[in-house]
Formats: sequence, structure tokens, C-alpha cells
Amino acid sequence: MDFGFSEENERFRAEVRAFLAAHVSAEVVQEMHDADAGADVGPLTKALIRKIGDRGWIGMSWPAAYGGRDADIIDQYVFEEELARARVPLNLGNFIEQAPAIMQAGTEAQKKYFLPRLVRGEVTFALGYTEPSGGTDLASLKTRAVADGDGFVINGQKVFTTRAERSSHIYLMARTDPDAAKHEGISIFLVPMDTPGITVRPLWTLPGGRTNEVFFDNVRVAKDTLLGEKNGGWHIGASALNLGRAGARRYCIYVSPFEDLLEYLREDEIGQEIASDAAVQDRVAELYCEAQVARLFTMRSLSMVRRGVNPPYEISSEKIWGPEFQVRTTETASQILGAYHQLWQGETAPNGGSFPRQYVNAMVSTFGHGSTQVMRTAIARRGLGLPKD
Amino acid sequence: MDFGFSEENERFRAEVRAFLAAHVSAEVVQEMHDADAGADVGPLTKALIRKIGDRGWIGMSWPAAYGGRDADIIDQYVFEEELARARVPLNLGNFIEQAPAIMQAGTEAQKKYFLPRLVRGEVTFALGYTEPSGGTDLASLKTRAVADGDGFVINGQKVFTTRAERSSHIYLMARTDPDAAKHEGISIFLVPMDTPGITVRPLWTLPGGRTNEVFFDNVRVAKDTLLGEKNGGWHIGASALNLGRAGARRYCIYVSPFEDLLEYLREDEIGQEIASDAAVQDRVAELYCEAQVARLFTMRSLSMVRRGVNPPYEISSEKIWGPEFQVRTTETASQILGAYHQLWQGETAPNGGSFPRQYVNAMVSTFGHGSTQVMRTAIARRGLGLPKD
Amino acid sequence: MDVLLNDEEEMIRDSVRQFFDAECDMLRVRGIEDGEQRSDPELWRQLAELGWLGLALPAVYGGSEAPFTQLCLLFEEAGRALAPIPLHPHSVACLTLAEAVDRGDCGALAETLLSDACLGDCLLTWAWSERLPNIGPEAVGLLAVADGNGWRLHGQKRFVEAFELADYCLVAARTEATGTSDEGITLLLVDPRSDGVSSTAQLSLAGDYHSEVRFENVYVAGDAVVGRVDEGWALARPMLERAVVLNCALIVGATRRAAERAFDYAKERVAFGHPIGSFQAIQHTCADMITWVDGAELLTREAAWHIAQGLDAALPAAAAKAFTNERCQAVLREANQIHGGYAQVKEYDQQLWYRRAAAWSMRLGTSLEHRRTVARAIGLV
Amino acid sequence: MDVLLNDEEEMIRDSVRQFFDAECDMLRVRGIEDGEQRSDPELWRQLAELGWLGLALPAVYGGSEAPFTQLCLLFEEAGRALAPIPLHPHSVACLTLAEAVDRGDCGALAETLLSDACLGDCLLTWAWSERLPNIGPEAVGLLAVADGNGWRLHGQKRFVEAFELADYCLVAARTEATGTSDEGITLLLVDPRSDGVSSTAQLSLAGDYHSEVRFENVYVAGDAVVGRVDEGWALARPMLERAVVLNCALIVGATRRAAERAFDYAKERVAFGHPIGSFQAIQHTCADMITWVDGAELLTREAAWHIAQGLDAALPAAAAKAFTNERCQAVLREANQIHGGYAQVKEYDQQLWYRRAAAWSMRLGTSLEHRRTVARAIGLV
Repeated sequence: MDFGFSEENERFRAEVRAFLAAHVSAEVVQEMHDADAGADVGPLTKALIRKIGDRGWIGMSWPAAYGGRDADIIDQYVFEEELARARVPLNLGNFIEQAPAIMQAGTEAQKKYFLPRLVRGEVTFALGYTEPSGGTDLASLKTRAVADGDGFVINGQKVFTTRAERSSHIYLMARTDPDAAKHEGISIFLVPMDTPGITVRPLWTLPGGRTNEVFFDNVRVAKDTLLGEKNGGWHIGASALNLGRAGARRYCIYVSPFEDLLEYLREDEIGQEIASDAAVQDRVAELYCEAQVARLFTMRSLSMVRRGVNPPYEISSEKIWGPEFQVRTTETASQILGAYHQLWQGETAPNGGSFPRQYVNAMVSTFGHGSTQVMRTAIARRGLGLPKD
Repeated sequence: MDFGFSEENERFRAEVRAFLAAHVSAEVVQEMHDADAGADVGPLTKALIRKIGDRGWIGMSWPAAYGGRDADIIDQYVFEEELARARVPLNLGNFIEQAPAIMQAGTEAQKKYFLPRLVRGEVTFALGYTEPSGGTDLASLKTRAVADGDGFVINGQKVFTTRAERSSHIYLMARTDPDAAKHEGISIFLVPMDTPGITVRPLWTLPGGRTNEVFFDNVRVAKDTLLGEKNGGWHIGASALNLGRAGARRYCIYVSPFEDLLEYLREDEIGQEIASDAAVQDRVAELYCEAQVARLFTMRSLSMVRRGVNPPYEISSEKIWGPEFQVRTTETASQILGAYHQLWQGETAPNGGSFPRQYVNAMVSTFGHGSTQVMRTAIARRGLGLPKD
Repeated sequence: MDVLLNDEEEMIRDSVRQFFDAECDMLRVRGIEDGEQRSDPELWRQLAELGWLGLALPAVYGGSEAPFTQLCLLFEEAGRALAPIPLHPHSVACLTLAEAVDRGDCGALAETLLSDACLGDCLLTWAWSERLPNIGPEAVGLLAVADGNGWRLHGQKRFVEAFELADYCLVAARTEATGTSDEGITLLLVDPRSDGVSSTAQLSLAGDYHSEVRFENVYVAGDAVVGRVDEGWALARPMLERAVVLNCALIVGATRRAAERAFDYAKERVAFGHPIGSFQAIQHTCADMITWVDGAELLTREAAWHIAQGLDAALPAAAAKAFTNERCQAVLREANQIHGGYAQVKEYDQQLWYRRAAAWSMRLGTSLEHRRTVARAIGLV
Repeated sequence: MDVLLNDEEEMIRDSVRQFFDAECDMLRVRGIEDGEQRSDPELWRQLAELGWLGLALPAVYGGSEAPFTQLCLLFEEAGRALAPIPLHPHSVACLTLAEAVDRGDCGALAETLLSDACLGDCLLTWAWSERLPNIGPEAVGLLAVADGNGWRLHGQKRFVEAFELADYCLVAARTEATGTSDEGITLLLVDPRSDGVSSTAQLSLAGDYHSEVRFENVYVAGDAVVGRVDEGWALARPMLERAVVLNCALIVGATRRAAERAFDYAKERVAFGHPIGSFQAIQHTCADMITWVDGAELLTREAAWHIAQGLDAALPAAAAKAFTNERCQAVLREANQIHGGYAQVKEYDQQLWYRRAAAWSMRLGTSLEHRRTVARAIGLV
């Protein structure tokens, strides 16, 4: 067991820190916040992403053949942690979330096309899984892709398709065989968002961000948009989803409300006064311990992935513990900061109103990318071997 | 809404208090503790029960025709509360737990025989529900009662049959039609424990008390031991079980570890020092609030019963909240009292070692008389109308 | 002892609910949230006309003299309906004025205001907390320096509801520099438009506004005193208890509705071929939700009953608030979890209950502060 | 960074587990619990022969000089097996003696004891807490008054493990009357059979004994000092951290086994026509159980790694203990709930793990105390 970072990792950490200090301005961070709230991706953001891509820091742990750097996965963890510590709201994980699936199931042509572009941030995917009637029951999806001549025609609707308005492609799950068993008639398509027949409608969320509904109306796509085997999409999707849950970025999201709370209690004058209560200290210390577990679960998953093991249940544990910790933190914080915690705007609102935003935002982690219910069932069945009904 | 006790209730409370002060000695309490640990019921205990029975305080809220006093059910609540406050470990509820079922389903002869004797403490029932293979799935019971001549012959085994060794009768659920649907072939028998063929084997429990296995080997019983319709036993049992869960006694059990903790922190010298920590105060105050909810749930159930309503889910809520509060209290107490909390015997063990006993005892409430899982399902289905699978 | 509603209470609950069902749909709630107005004047007028604004006020001012328990039911329903009106601060101030008059410690201004308040012609609010979000006497630091028969106010208040809408604000000030104790506090009626008063309204999670109010050498005349000079705590303590219990009632009402919506959704929504409400995990969650909100409701009503009976309500009010804050947040959280992604979407209604009830649970003292009160009351401190 | 076990660690874990599987079944555990002996001398001898008693001790005394992380694995397995031997107090005392010798702050007695300890010929224990169950320096009040080259002890210790079995007990005393601070503490080796020492062994929930020890004018010679006079805290602090982490390892090992037994039971036990492990409520509970015990294990191992690396372990040790105490109790509770009534029955084995792991979680500082340490370390105090 080795809980430390190597000298190489620490050297890389210093390099990333120096880079972020030099290249991240308040302006570009504001641009990113604006983009999350529905604005177009700004020029500063694009330039920063390009610089990061140039250094090979997007998908850095991938094979060099696909534009990666063959880097230690721990370096990627370090990079993501530093990005979060610098409070850069840039989800580079999203850039490459689909990459493992493409590496695993794609044709040589698809790999050659997509992987280097993903790494450079030139191609970005929105995730086209969830449908209005489906929720966490992904496999019940109704969007249809019908073979037609040399390609397919797609009809249906997706929902909660975040970044659909600013992605170049959508990683689309659609039903290609309605007569097959639920999980067996599904395929995955890599569809350019500018294909005619795709309509994107915004859904505004509580913290102020944008997600979307995406409608497919006789969308005609070429055959080479199909990823992997026709009707074999479910199995590609499932494994990619599991890997997509690992990494430092999510853990950083889970613990960020705690870090905000701790900073406020340590550094703000009113916060310090509130923190002088031993009962407050006790509750915050409890959260601290729980935050360490979130971090350690991430480190455990990475240790396994690095050894070439696809964790049977550990990523699901991470995906229960972290989100529920995040929610618990915001609820506890609300009973420490009281009326300050509900100020959304205004000069007396701590951190410009970030506390209530963290509060309404925390829940997303508990159902996004697989609900905690689904995760618990996965742990019980895959991890502990408990029987199916 | 009226959360207070009437003048009549308060007058009765004073009467009970005076009675307990006059008639409960340390000796009789010790005798009861010994009986719980497997000794025979002692003479002082028997005398006290007789005195209580003479005053009409067992089953006091029943019709006078059956030996009751037609008293306000709130008086019964008051009586049970005072008994618990005086720390008399006498479960008079057990004496009459089966009475509602007998009142509801019994023949005139059965009512005339059993009810007055229950009220006087002359007849006592052990509860013959659970079987080794059954657990909370009561209806899967395998004990068989086969019609034979004018009566029945019973074969099978019960487990966790508390007080079997000192009860005059067992309130026995047995299968009378193995071909009927699971819930439809069950009958209830009121079987004298001295019937030949019944064997009682002790099972010793963690807190030091005794429960039993009861074996039925060709036990021949008369026809009039059958309660209600043959094969209709499940429905009698279910309703009696629900009513049997109401009352102050259970609530008093749920909150007793909290009251012990509070008393220790307020009155013991070391306890006071431990309680000077604001974080301890905060945790204990949290438990206080939760204890009030346990009390209020009991008051709500009683209010409904008193209005003639069989509560659709409220008694189940009481039976989740109370036991889980009880467990939470002991776990919290263990992190307040630390090493003192694990001293089972010895001069430095607070309260003669009652804290670890409360700790290992608390769990019983979460599965005895219907597990919290079964209760939650009952609330969801009966209370909220959520669909069955 | 019968903790259920009696016939009269049921009648009140039902008629208030019918009123809000008819007059206060979600379009109206969203209309205020998204529009320029911060309160619905039509709804306020209707409530006044139906006599609800005076429900627990003395008959002499046009009120119905109903016990506080019934007012509590009105608040549960107002919370359930998310009524976009400043019922809470107005009622807290009115009850305090009535109490002061009843004690013979109040002048003619209060009586006039009460009559107008019952008619809906005068809106009152109150101001207590300042730098810290506490509601104990230590929260009051605003200085009132004697000036002739009156006072000069110097300082600030925070978290004041409906300040800009109100005709008068009942302000707690220190007329004696006694630091943080409960002595030397005086309650004063201040006109928000007085010279030297300025305020900034800050948007809350609930979608309403909490004002920061600054007092710079603000003159208040002698007849503005409510209660006794320097002995304001005698009146403030019951005021705060009432405020806390009515706040709990709002939270409980809104949370119960949020839970019911989740139960309904669980019955309809199908996943994996079944309504999600048939899954054990969802069923058990729902069982916990109803248990928690019921618990909060019973604690709240018991505290209201203590107030109605004239008993000491410090302990039950603090217990109700400590529990309600946390458990109702838990109910809202689980209701969101059942709704999944839709709980996050603004155009979907669930968030309206969620945001408001959650924000209310952050007001009028944290659970930690109320547990301190509990600990004191049960002899731990 | 790789938080999983490496090959050497896996080998150690496996061979210890094999040893306990073969030599320490539940009959043996129950034999000690129900019999007269308070420890299994045969098991102790075997452990010594296999070199496990000296695993983390210097080679010069016959130890293997393994890092503390490996000792932690031994303790996880000892907890898993419920090994009825005083491994914990003995190891804590030995490590402290070794540390003192390494610092050059210890006499010949310690070196002799260490050699004997590795052979299993000398059993050591230690005594820290007194009136309060705390483990901070404030817990030490036992007076050591200078007498020639030695000291006279006056006072008491509580919660001492294996005191009556031990050859020597490492006792923390106040050689300077500095009240509750971390100055003026001295660690002394005391022979439990010295004049003036008396003790009462008190049965614990775990089925072992915690002694109350009284010192009445007990003479201790000058060469009994371990570490430096008045500066005992420098040695005691790492001693307490090691004690806490090894205690966590015991809890985690036993709790994981209790959980695994519950998972197995859930697969076999049938109710309502299905194995109960197929019910969503049970499955989700089991998912939480494994998550909690895994979390406790990772925190414990990370703290052990800090110690092995010579890094400051105050924060990770306190975090591990605060979490482990509470979450492992929760795992045990849920494991009981899955077993239902059988969890209560003495003749059924589940209770053996439950009682021990729960009792251990009540020792060496409450979660509240450890969270105070955490709060201090993260700059909240």
C-alpha cells in the first residue's frame, strides 16, 4: 500500500500548477461560468483548451498512437485535482468520456478520426443516453435507428443532454432491433450534431446551468457512425460508463462544497465566529473524515485501473459515497450557516451566493450517470454476489 | 389537537405513582430481573401482579364485561408510563397482548374464560408465531395442526418464544390447510403449555435474558383451543399484532437508553464532566428531539385507537422510528461515554453495567414483533398506496 | 389528550386548503417569482376579506381570537400552497403587538396598526438578527440612544423579510449597552421610510427577498415602543417562539406536499417494466419520508399547543425547529431523488416546493442553535 | 500511489489468515471467553514461534523490522479471527520501548524486555486513561513524586488491558504537577506485582477484562523510565497514534468478517419464497455495509502508511478512528438486522464478532474526542 505520490507525480503537479497560475485568468473562468449558464463557449476558453491539448494533458494516460501521452494515470489524477483546486470549471473529463468505448469498440478509422481530435478538444460529445420515459432504466430507450440504404434513419428524443448545444457530436444510444431482448437490440452512434433533423431545446436547471432535450426527426446518418456491432451497443455503453465514473474530477466535485465551507469557516470573519462553537467543529470534522473516504475511494479505483483491473464494485461505491457525502455536506452546512446559506445574491451573500447553488447542485450527483439506487444494486450483485430476484 | 392530559388522567397518574411508591420494593424489582434471566417468577412479583390486577389496572381500558374497567385508554397509557418511570421491568402488555384478538374472534366461552383471567394475570400467553425457517415471513410457517377426532394434533417448532417457560398458554399459529394459499390455511390455537408433547428449550440472549425454542411433538389439543375460524387465523393475527404494537410500554422501552444516558450526564460526576463539551450537548439534544417524536407517535396511535380508528400506517411508523432511535441512542452514547460504555460488570461500570446491556438489547426492537423492513413496506403499501410488485 | 385535529380544526384546515387550491395555483406562484412584484396583493386582499389575516388576533381589532394552534394550521396550508405573500413576518409582528397591548404595555399606534392589519390595509414586519444568523438575545446589537422622548438608531439588521413592502417594522434595539444579555432590549416600531433608513433586498434560495437594513441616526418617537423599555426580551421571547413555530408550520406544509408529489410520481413513473413505487428501495424511502414529515408536524403542533395554552414553549419550539430543519430537508432530498433529473429542471414544478421549504429551514436559527436551547432546557448546560 | 496491497503485503495477509483459520476457530475463542484463562497461551506461543510477535520490531531483538503497515495487516487478521490474546496492548508497549531505545532514551531493562517479548516470554501492557475515557495528555493525572533516583506513584489508571497477565506495564505519570498539559509526563515501566499496586479486572462487552489499577505509594526505580523524564509526551504521542491505528485495524478486520457472514446468510436464508439477499432493501443495505467497512479500512491503512513513512499521523489516525468507531458499529448493526433474532442468541456465532468489534470501537477515544483532534488539525480551533 502506497498512499503517496511519487517524485515524478509531484514534479508534474508543480508543472500543472505553474501552467494554471500563468494561463488561467478571472476572465476565462467567468467565460466558462457563462457558458455553463447557456452562453457560447468563449474565445479565451477555446484558447485555454487548445493550450492544454497542446501539452497533451487531455487524455494524457492514453496510448500515444491515439494522441495520448502514455502517461501515468496518477498524473491524470493530479492534473484533474489541480484543475479543481484552481477552481477552473472546465470538465476535461467530458472531452474524453467516450474515448474508452471508442478505443475498445471502434474501427481503426473511427479511432484515427476521433481519438486525436478528442484529445485536442476538437471533437466533443454530448451523451445521448437518457430519455423522458427512461430515467435510470437506460435500456428501455425508445429512440429508433432503422437501417435505410447505406445508413440509418433515427427518430426519437433524448433528455438531460448536457452540452448538446455546444458539442460537435452526440454519443447516441438507439434501438436498432425492437424485437430483441431489451438489452440486445441497442446500438451506439457517433452522430455529428449538425446533422439535419436534430433539434436542441434548452432545459434550465436550478443552479442556473443549462441542459437540453434533443429531438431526432428523421435524422439520416451514414453507416460509419455506428460504433461497434449493430445491436451490441448496450455492452459497450455499460463498460464505458463504469470507467467514465473513475478519476479525480468527480471526487473533486463531491468534496467542493466541503472545501468551500471549510474555507469560509476558517477565513471569513463571521465564519470564524460561527466556527468557535465546539458543536460546529464536531460536525465539520465529521465531514472532513467522510471527505477523506471519498478521496480514498477514488485512489482505490485508480489503483485498480492502473493494474489493469476493471473494478467489480469499487467505482459504484465511489459513486454512492461521494454524491451522498456532497448532499450531506450542503445540508449540514445549511444548519451551520443558517440564513447566510440561503442568500442567492447580494453583498451579504457569502461567496457571492455559492452556498445555495452548491445546495441545489449537490443532488445532481446522486442521480446523474447512474443513480445511487442503481449503484447499490450493482454493488450487491456484482461485488457481493447477492442473487437476482 | 390536545397534547395535554386531562385532570382525570393526572389524578389517576398520582394514584398510580402513590401505589408504585408504596408497593414496589428493590427486592421485587430484583426478582423480576432474575426471572428475565431465567429464574422462576418469584412470590413478591406474583403478589404485586395480583395487587395490580385487583385494582383493575391490567387491561383497564377493556369492557367491564370482560373484567376490564371501561377506562380511558389514556389512563392505560399513563399507567404504563408510570410503570416504566418507576423502572419496574414488568411487561403487563404481554399479559393482555392477545386480548384484542380474543375479544374480536373468540367464542363467548373463550372470552368468559380467558379475558378475566388475563386481566388478573392468572392466564399468560407466550407468542407462538416465529419459526426457525420463517423469521419475519410469518406466513411461511410449517407447524402443522391436523384435525383428529374432536380436536387437533400439532407437530412443529417455534423459536424466539419468550416467556414460554413461565406462561400458562401459548398463542399458537399453525397450518391447518397445507394446500391453501399461504395466508389462507393458517389457524390460531390457545394451547395450555402443560399439554403433553410440548418441550421448551432455552436460548440465552446477549443481554442475559432467556428466550426459547418450543417443540410440538404430536400435541393433542381439544377443538375449543381453536380461536376463530379454522384457516382464518392469519387475519386475526395480523390485526391483533397491529394493535399489540400500540401503547406506552414500547415507547418507554425505545427511550429508556436515552433516559439512562441523560441521567448519567446530568447526575454522575464523571458524566457531568463529559457533558461539559458543547459537541456532546449537541448530540444529546438531537436525541432528545428524536425521543419526543417517539412519544408523539405513540400519542398519535392512541388518539386514533381511542377514536375507533385502526391506524393504517401510523403504528408501523412508531415501530420503525422508536426502535431505530433506540439503536441510534446506544450507538451515540457509546461515543460519548467511550470505554465506560463497554464495562459490563465491576465497580467503575456506570449503572452496574447497564449501558452495554442497553446496547446489545436495542437491536431486538428492530426485528422483534415485525422487522423495520416489513414495517416500511407496510407503510408504503397501506399508508401511501404504493403498488405491489 | 387527542393529538389529531378536532372538528373545528379540520374545518379550518379544509377551508384554507380549498381557498388556496382555488386561488393560488403554480402559475400565480411563478408569476410573483418571475415578475416585478414581491407579493401577490390580490391574494393578500382575499385573505383579509375572508378574515384569515386576523385569525388569531383579538376581536376588538376585527380578529377571530382563534387559538395559536389554528393559526399554525393556516400556516401549514400557506406553506403547502407556497402562497407568495408575507404572511409570516406580518403575523409575527401582529401577534407581538397584540400581546403588548394585552399586557397594557403599548400605545395607540399599535392598536391602530392592528385594526388596519386585520383589514389587510397595513403590512407589518419585524427585524431581529444582525451579524450572526442567531436568534438569541445576543443577536441584538443595534443601538438605540435616548434622544428626548425618543431614540436615535445606529446599526443594522439582516435577514428582514418584506422590509420594502411593509408599513412598519418591529425592530429590536439595545437601549442599554448590556452587551449580549437579554436585558436592555427594546422593541420599536420603525417606519421603513424614515430618514436614515436604507435597505438592500437580497434574493434568497426561496425566490423571495431578505433585506439588509441600515439605520443611520434614525429618529424614533417615544410612542413607537412596543412593550417596556429595556425589558423587550419579555415580549421578544414569545415573539421568537411564535416565529419559530410558524416557520416550522410553513416548512411542514410545503414538505408534505413535496413528499405527496413524489409518492404520486412513484406510482406513475415506470422503470424496468414496473412503476418505480413498487420497488422496495423506493417504498422504504417513501416510508421514511412520511415518518419524518409526520414527526416534524407533531413536534410543531405540540409546540403550537404549548403556546396556545400559555405554557412555556421554549423547549418544544426549539425541538420542533431543530428536527424540522433537518428532517424536512431530508424529505425534500429524497423527493428529489425519486423525481430524478426532473427535480433539477426549473420548468418542472417540484423545485418550487423544494427551494422554498429548504430556504425556510435555514431561517430563524440553525438546528445547532436550537439544540443548544434544548440542551439548556433539559439541564445539560 | 497504489493503495492496494503489494505482493509482500498480500503474502503476509494470506499467511496470517491461514494460521488463524487453522489454529483459532470459534471453539477456541469461546473456550477462553467461557473459561478461567484470559488469554490463549498456546496461540500466543505459536505466534511467537512464527515470528509474528516481533513483526515490526528491530532485528536486534529478534524482530523482522517490517513496516507498520504490515503490522496493521496482522491486526486486521487478528480482529477477523477474534484471536483471544493480548496482542494489542503488548504491541503498543513494545513499539514504544523500541522507539525509545532507537532515540537513545532508554535503559537496559527495555532492551531485555524487547528480546523476551519477541520470543513470547514477556508480556507487556500499558496504562494511560484515568478518570475520563480520554486519551489526550489531559487524561494523565497519576502522580510520580521523586524519591531518590526513583519515584513514588500515587493514583489510579483505568481501562488497562491484560494488566494481571502482564510482566510489565508502561505507565504514564505526571512527574511535574503541570495539570493537564502535555508537559511533565513521564513513561515508567511498572511491575504489576510491585508493593502498593492493586487492581480490579472488570468484564467488558467484548468478554475480556479492563482493569482499574490503584497505585498507593508504589516505588519505581530510576531505570524504569522509558523516554525522557517530563518529556514523555514526545513518545506518548506516537504511542497513542499507533494504539489508535492498531485498534482500528482490529475493528475493521472483525467488522469485515461480521459483514461477510451477513452476506452469506442473506444468500442462504429464504423468506417470502426468495433468498433474502435478493430483496432490494437487503441488497442496498449490504452495499452500504461494504462501502462503510472499505472506507474504514482505507482510512486505517492510510494512517498506518503515514506512521510507516515517519510522517505526522495525528490527523489521519484521528480521522480513521472517528470514522471507524461509528461506521463499523453501523455495519455490525446492519449485519445483526440481516440475521434477525439469531444475532441475539449466545450460542449462535455472529454475536462474537459483534460484541468484540463494538467494544473495541468504544476504546481509545470516542469519535467525539477524535473529531476534536481533527478539528484542531484542520485549523478550525
